[in-house]
Amino acid sequence: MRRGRFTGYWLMLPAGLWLALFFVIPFYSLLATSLFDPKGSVLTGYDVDYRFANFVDALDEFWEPLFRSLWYAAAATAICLVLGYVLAYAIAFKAGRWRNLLLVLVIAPFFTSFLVRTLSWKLILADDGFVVDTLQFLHVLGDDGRLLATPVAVIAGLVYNFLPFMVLPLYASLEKIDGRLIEAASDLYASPTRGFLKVTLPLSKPGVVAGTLLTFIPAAGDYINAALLGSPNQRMVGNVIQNLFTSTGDYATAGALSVILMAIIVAMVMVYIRTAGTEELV
Amino acid sequence: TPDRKQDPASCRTRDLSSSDKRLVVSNWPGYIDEDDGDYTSTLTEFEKKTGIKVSYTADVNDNLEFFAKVVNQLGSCQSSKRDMFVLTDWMAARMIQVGWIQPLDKAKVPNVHANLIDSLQHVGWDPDRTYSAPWQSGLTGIAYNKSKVKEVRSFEELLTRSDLRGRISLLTEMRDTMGLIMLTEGADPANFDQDDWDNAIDRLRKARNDGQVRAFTGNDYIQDLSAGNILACEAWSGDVAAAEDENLVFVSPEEGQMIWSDNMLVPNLASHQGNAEEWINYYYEPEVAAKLAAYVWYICPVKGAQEAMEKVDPSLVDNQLIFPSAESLKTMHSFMALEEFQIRAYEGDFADVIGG
Amino acid sequence: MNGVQRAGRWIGEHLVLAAGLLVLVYMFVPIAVVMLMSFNDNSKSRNVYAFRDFTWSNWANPCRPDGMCSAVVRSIEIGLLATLVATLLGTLAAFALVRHDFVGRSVANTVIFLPMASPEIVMGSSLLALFVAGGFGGRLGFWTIFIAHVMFCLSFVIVTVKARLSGLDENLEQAAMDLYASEWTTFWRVTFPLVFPGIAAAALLSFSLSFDDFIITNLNAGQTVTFPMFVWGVAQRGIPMQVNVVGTVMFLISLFLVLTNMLLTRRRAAAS
Amino acid sequence: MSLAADNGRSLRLTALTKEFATFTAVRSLDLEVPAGSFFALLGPSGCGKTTTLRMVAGLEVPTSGTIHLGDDEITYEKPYRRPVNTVFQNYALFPHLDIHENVAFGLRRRKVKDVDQQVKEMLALVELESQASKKPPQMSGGQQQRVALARALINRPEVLLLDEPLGALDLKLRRSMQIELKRIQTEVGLTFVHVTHDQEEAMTMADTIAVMNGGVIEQMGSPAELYENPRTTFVANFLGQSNLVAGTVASADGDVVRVDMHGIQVSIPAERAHTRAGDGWVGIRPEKVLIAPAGEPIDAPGNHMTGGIITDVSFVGVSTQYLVMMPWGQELMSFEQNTGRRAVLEKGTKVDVSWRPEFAFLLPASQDVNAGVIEEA
Amino acid sequence: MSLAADNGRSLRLTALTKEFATFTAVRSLDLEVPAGSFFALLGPSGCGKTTTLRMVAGLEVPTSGTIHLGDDEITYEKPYRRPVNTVFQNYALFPHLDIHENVAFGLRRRKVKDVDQQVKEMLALVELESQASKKPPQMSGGQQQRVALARALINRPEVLLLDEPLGALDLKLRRSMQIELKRIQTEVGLTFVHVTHDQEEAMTMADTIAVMNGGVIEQMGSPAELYENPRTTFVANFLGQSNLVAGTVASADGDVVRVDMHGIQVSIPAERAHTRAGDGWVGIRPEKVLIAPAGEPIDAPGNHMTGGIITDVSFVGVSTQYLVMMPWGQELMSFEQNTGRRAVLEKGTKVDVSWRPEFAFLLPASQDVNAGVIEEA
Ligand SMILES: Nc1ncnc2c1ncn2[C@@H]1O[C@H](COP(=O)(O)OP(=O)(O)OP(=O)(O)O)[C@@H](O)[C@H]1O
Ligand SMILES: Nc1ncnc2c1ncn2[C@@H]1O[C@H](COP(=O)(O)OP(=O)(O)OP(=O)(O)O)[C@@H](O)[C@H]1O
Ligand SMILES: NCCCCNCCCN
Ligand SMILES: [Mg+2]
Ligand SMILES: [Mg+2]
Repeated sequence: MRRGRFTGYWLMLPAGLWLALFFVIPFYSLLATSLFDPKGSVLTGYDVDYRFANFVDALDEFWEPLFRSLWYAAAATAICLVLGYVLAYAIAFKAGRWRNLLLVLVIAPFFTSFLVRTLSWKLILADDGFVVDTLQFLHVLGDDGRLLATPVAVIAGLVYNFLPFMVLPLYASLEKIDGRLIEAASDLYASPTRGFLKVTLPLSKPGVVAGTLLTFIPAAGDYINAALLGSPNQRMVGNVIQNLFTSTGDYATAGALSVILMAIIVAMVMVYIRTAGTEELV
Repeated sequence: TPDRKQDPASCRTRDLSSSDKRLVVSNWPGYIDEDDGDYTSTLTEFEKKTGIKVSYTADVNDNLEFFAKVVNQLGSCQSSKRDMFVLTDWMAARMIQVGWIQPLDKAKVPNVHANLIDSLQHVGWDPDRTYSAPWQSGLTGIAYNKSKVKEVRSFEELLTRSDLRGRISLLTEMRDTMGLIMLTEGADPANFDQDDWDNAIDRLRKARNDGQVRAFTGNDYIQDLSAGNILACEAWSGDVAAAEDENLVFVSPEEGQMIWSDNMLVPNLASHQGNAEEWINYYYEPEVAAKLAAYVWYICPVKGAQEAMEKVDPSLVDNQLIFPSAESLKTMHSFMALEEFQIRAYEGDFADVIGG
Repeated sequence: MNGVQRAGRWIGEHLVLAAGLLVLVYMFVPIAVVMLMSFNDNSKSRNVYAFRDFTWSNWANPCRPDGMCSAVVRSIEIGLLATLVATLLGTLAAFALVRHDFVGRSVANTVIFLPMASPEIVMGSSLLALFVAGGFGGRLGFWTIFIAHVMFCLSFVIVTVKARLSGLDENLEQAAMDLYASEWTTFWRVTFPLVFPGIAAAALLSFSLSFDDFIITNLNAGQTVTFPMFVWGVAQRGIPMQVNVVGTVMFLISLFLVLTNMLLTRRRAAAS
Repeated sequence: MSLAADNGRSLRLTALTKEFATFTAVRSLDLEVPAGSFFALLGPSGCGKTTTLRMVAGLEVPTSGTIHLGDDEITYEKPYRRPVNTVFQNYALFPHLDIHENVAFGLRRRKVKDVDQQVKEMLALVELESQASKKPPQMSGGQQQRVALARALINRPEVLLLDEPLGALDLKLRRSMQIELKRIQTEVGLTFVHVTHDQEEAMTMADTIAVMNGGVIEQMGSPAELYENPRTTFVANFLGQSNLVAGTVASADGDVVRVDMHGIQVSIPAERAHTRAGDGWVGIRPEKVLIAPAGEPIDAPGNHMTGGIITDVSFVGVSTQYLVMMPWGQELMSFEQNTGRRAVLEKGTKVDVSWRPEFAFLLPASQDVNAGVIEEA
Repeated sequence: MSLAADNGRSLRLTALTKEFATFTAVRSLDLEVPAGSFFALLGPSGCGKTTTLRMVAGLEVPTSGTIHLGDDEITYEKPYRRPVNTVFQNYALFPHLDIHENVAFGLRRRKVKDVDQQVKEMLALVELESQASKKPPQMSGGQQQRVALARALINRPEVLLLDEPLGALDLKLRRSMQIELKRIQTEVGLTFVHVTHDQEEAMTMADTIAVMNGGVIEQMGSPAELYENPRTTFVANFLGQSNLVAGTVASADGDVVRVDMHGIQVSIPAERAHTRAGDGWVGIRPEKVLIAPAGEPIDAPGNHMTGGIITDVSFVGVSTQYLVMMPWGQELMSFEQNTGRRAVLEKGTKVDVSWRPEFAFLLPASQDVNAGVIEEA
């Protein structure tokens, strides 16, 4: 900690101002939007009407995609956790001098646009594509079975797209674990499995918490995967909000739905962090 | 939020056409011919003839989506960065009504008034074609992939056949989709009441919930159809032919089909209105119109084009998709004109089904 | 130890690594497809979901699709500018948070975490709501995208630089002061070079996030088209294969930059 | 409280070898550690101590050779199946578990009953009953060290391995922990194998010391044996300090080897003469080298030498260390207790030097006179 | 090579105090360090050594008091404007600069010419010429330590501060670095202020030692002075070890104080008696306590006591440390050089004990007999 009583404020000021102006205030703006009179339209304009019923209406009408978003996101997060853990663990403990290279490979896909990659999944999972044919041949899928336009494809897309956000924090916390602790566990009669469960896993908890949050939250708000890989029956809340804002122009409901989504997520995150017992995030 | 109505008389800019030979056009995909080997497109010929450099983008996929793209600009008298876009009747009507569209200079588009087919000359929302000129008309029906599925004859089949389950798509254009469903349900899209509507929307919801519908699309259905992800779908008449895939077939459903026109519009603050008018006038020359129609396979709104087609491609002179006969016109339905409040209610119902 | 035991041990030791690599392979399948499709000749068909014929022409004429290259350029411009600003502001803030104790520090820490904890659709739409309410609805475009990108990159920059900075031994700065370096010189000669890898990582992350963003951008872009928006647009009318060329090139460039950097540092370390 | 298994078994390493990719860390090592002994493994950094311990613990697989506990071979046994526990150099306490759970860890893994009671008793042994619910990072170095010990001891291993458990402590604390450790070993009666590179620590604590160098054992024996009769220059220099003076064997009969050392005849008892012909190093420990101002009598009848000059004086309270330049140009170290009988001598004083021949030892000249003297490169 | 400024100035701390939020780390400290001396600041962990040094370096602002260099006050001078340099405890070498640039850092900041030549010379002084292009993390601890020293020395500071520069090294290496450091100080002739909590280090290296405890200086003087005549129990126990035996002053005249100690009369020279009436602690260093099997003569005329029994024997090669239980129930420490004149005595042997009265010292009974004896809580 330094002397210079005001330096801290000066340094914080530009970023703080930026976030206040373009993150905090917009959020208020959104709150206001969510209380618009829904009788307005994009053409005629909207009035702030403090219409709290918007929330009820939005929930009533869109509880299904909302719920679906949460469950897809949860499923995707769980799968990401398993896959991400394996990868992060392998990089942290087994990759030796290839560690840095593998880490680079984890973020490299970011540079091939998110959309391009998701479209490429559409090609891979196509009804007449190789993957579906193989699965049909193996009788994992029925003869008219398919992957696209099913929850499987949407969740797979979410898993794929948010995996790096799981791997990186997991890696960061695994890498900090002192290898001798694991040896100490095996010295104290813990089989590799027990050692993992009793030492490695608990010690990587900060990474698990940060990773699950960084995966779950964006996944719950995503709509690209549902739009490209799903069908109308897999619509997520993001699709609804996006549609309401753009096509339908129903700002009031869109705002209300956004606020609801945000509230649910904040609540879940708080409960989660409390139970996971990690205060210091990321 | 502010009111989005504008006055086209005040919300306009100086026309740069004479000094700045450029033109920015937004249109639907697959709606124009393209250079290919020896073939020179109408657009290239236009450029050659006039010296105007056309920047043509096929970024209209869906009327509402396009509306959303420009609402913030046009609604606050800002430039949409385009000199012309092509929208379907009802959307054109709406934009003209809120004052976002510039009137065309009659003197500069003589061909429109001379050659526009009679049936389109006096539409309710633009009685004198002051603001708009049809680009093409078209039909909404069914397309299917004949190599993968047996013939689909009716919309009913599309909505119910189990071998099509999860392999069909419908259009996000409310008037097309709801129109065809109403026909299936025995209602008249040109004149329906709330019950008819409710019936139809239930029908749609059911199809969706049953998993019959794989997607609601704009013009993008054609890729999925070609790729085999979709076996049959609601489709616009010209697209199938333009796709150049012999397995794809367009059918007029037994219940009837929807007819519509897409209209060229010059938005407020367009800086090349003169060039846009030159473009409109050019495409109303029968030879040009015939050449275009031969390529896109949509209904040609230009008188004399049928005759001109003799020279372009004689086999198409009697093509019902391009030059429908009087009796086939009778099987075609258009969608009732809606008041703004109806639009919002119906679009809202429809959006809830397709988007939620 | 006999052969079987040896083999068993070997497999046991490499099983996790193999599984990890498999996950990595999963991450690269779509990229392989992108690369493959960049050589696809689909001029004969509307089907953009199948490999037809091999061609170099997509690579020979990468800018053929109207507006694609200008969208790529736009994305790079926004990416660079947003990265520059976000990295600058974020680094300052990270210094404030690690090195200075001030009232409101914990509030600041929370506010910084929030953008990472907000769904993009919410951030994008609230920003749009603000712009529209503020009368900027008609002026959406380059600058509104830039503002949004700086906003969501900031948090990631701050977190990344903070991590590096808190690992920095404060003794080093004191040593520099002890050796006649003023505060300013200390910063430029000692603190900055040592924190630089963190700043570089943050900048790289910023750029990738900005370049890749669609949801927030799409809502706030007005008539400006970035590369992801271009892709979204063309996805609806048949993707031109050149999009895959861009995807491949961006991927290879990033890989090349990072790898050469890695090799250089390794070689430099080995040389001395 | 005696934890020793009744059937205390000795630990036996036979031809144990560990080769890493580019480096042989342990080279055909043979070692027998008797049950119940406090055994110290002493050697410079990098000599292979940790590697040896890790092989015994099962954390490293030997390249060849065997490890036996009594009659059972455990060479390839999994670490978690060996009755062997380790106290790691930096303790390796589990930071997420409190002290109680750290100590209970091994018992819980083996599904032992009555864990809590045993943990309490063990914490009492290391005098940490009151700290049971603290987390390791909240404890001082010395406390952590005791937790690590308790965590290993509670499993009643047949062999307890300690890898420089005191290395990280400061000097004073280190001495007090040495006493503690010795007390506990005496109390529980287990076999301790204790790795250190602090020779004083090894000497005060161990029953047996093995001095290791470059992957092999140089010499093994009781502390006094090793100190008084080192067999190699390395041991002579590494375990304490030695004056090594060049000489030539003049004659060797049954009991005594006579050496000519710069013109002076010195006689070395046969059991301390590790060469019997040719050149050699005459070794003598600094505390055996007595000095007095020239001409004054010295209470060490034997090899009396004149002509020394004090070149360095270093006062450390209990004692003073002198360097004396001998006529043949070599500096000898002399250690002198500050009994106060005589004032500390000053630099430049002319002195006579003497030592009793029975304390000298003789090493072959072929050995490096500087082996085991630590110098930084 | 002499770096000392011709006008070597002494460092003077006057009533220096540092209060942290909740804690007074340094309490009205007065200290004068003569120019050119090797000054050691010795004290237990947390006593305020580092804080004092940091105030001198300008890295911490004193709460009150002043710091002078000769006649100039530098109390509030910026660190980079003081002719004072520091060798940090963990060296604080710049990891991104090579050795050459690390050493050149201070000169470059002051825009000195001819930097490269000076750096070369300095690296030669610390024997690291060949390592100039390495980065710090590639060097061993001992080498890093020398770089840190070179980096500070090259600036020819008037005062060089060393904060436990050897704390992280292992024992053997530490001894060799001590010699190195002393050599360099002698060679360059600068004022060194050296912080340590290793008393042996302080004694062998310093001209003057200040023993610090709880933020104040307990005693200051030459190593021999402090060792032989400690003024407090803390110094007696912290600097080496002491036997402190309870006694009562029987009489005190000019030269000598007579004390009754468990029925035995001991006479203590007046200059070593720090109380002249009432109860007190009679202190005697273990190397002054001579023992012999009961009845045998002891070469220490003076306080001869009988009836001791050896309770612990600890052999460390050069010497043996005995604990002798005295008839009054106290264990005395006795240190004996292993001259070999007599075999090491065994535990249980009955012994007589003696010391010369002139070596004893007397401390007030009010002082804590255990102050400075490190025990882990
Ligand atoms: N995994 C490994 N790969 C290659 N070499 C290794 C490995 N582990 C240890 N070594 C080498 O083997 C030698 C012996 O190492 P070891 O750790 O046993 O030494 P040590 O005697 O314990 O030293 P210290 O006193 O420093 O702890 C060293 O030279 C070390 O560099
Ligand atoms: N910034 C600070 N704030 C509060 N207390 C402090 C601060 N710095 C040091 N102290 C306290 O002041 C006391 C003296 O600390 P100092 O570091 O000077 O001790 P030291 O003698 O150098 O100890 P050591 O031998 O462990 O290095 C300690 O009790 C320490 O906890
Ligand atoms: N490929 C061109 C398709 C044009 C479709 N226009 C939309 C009509 C909506 N009823
Ligand atoms: Mg070791
Ligand atoms: Mg300190």
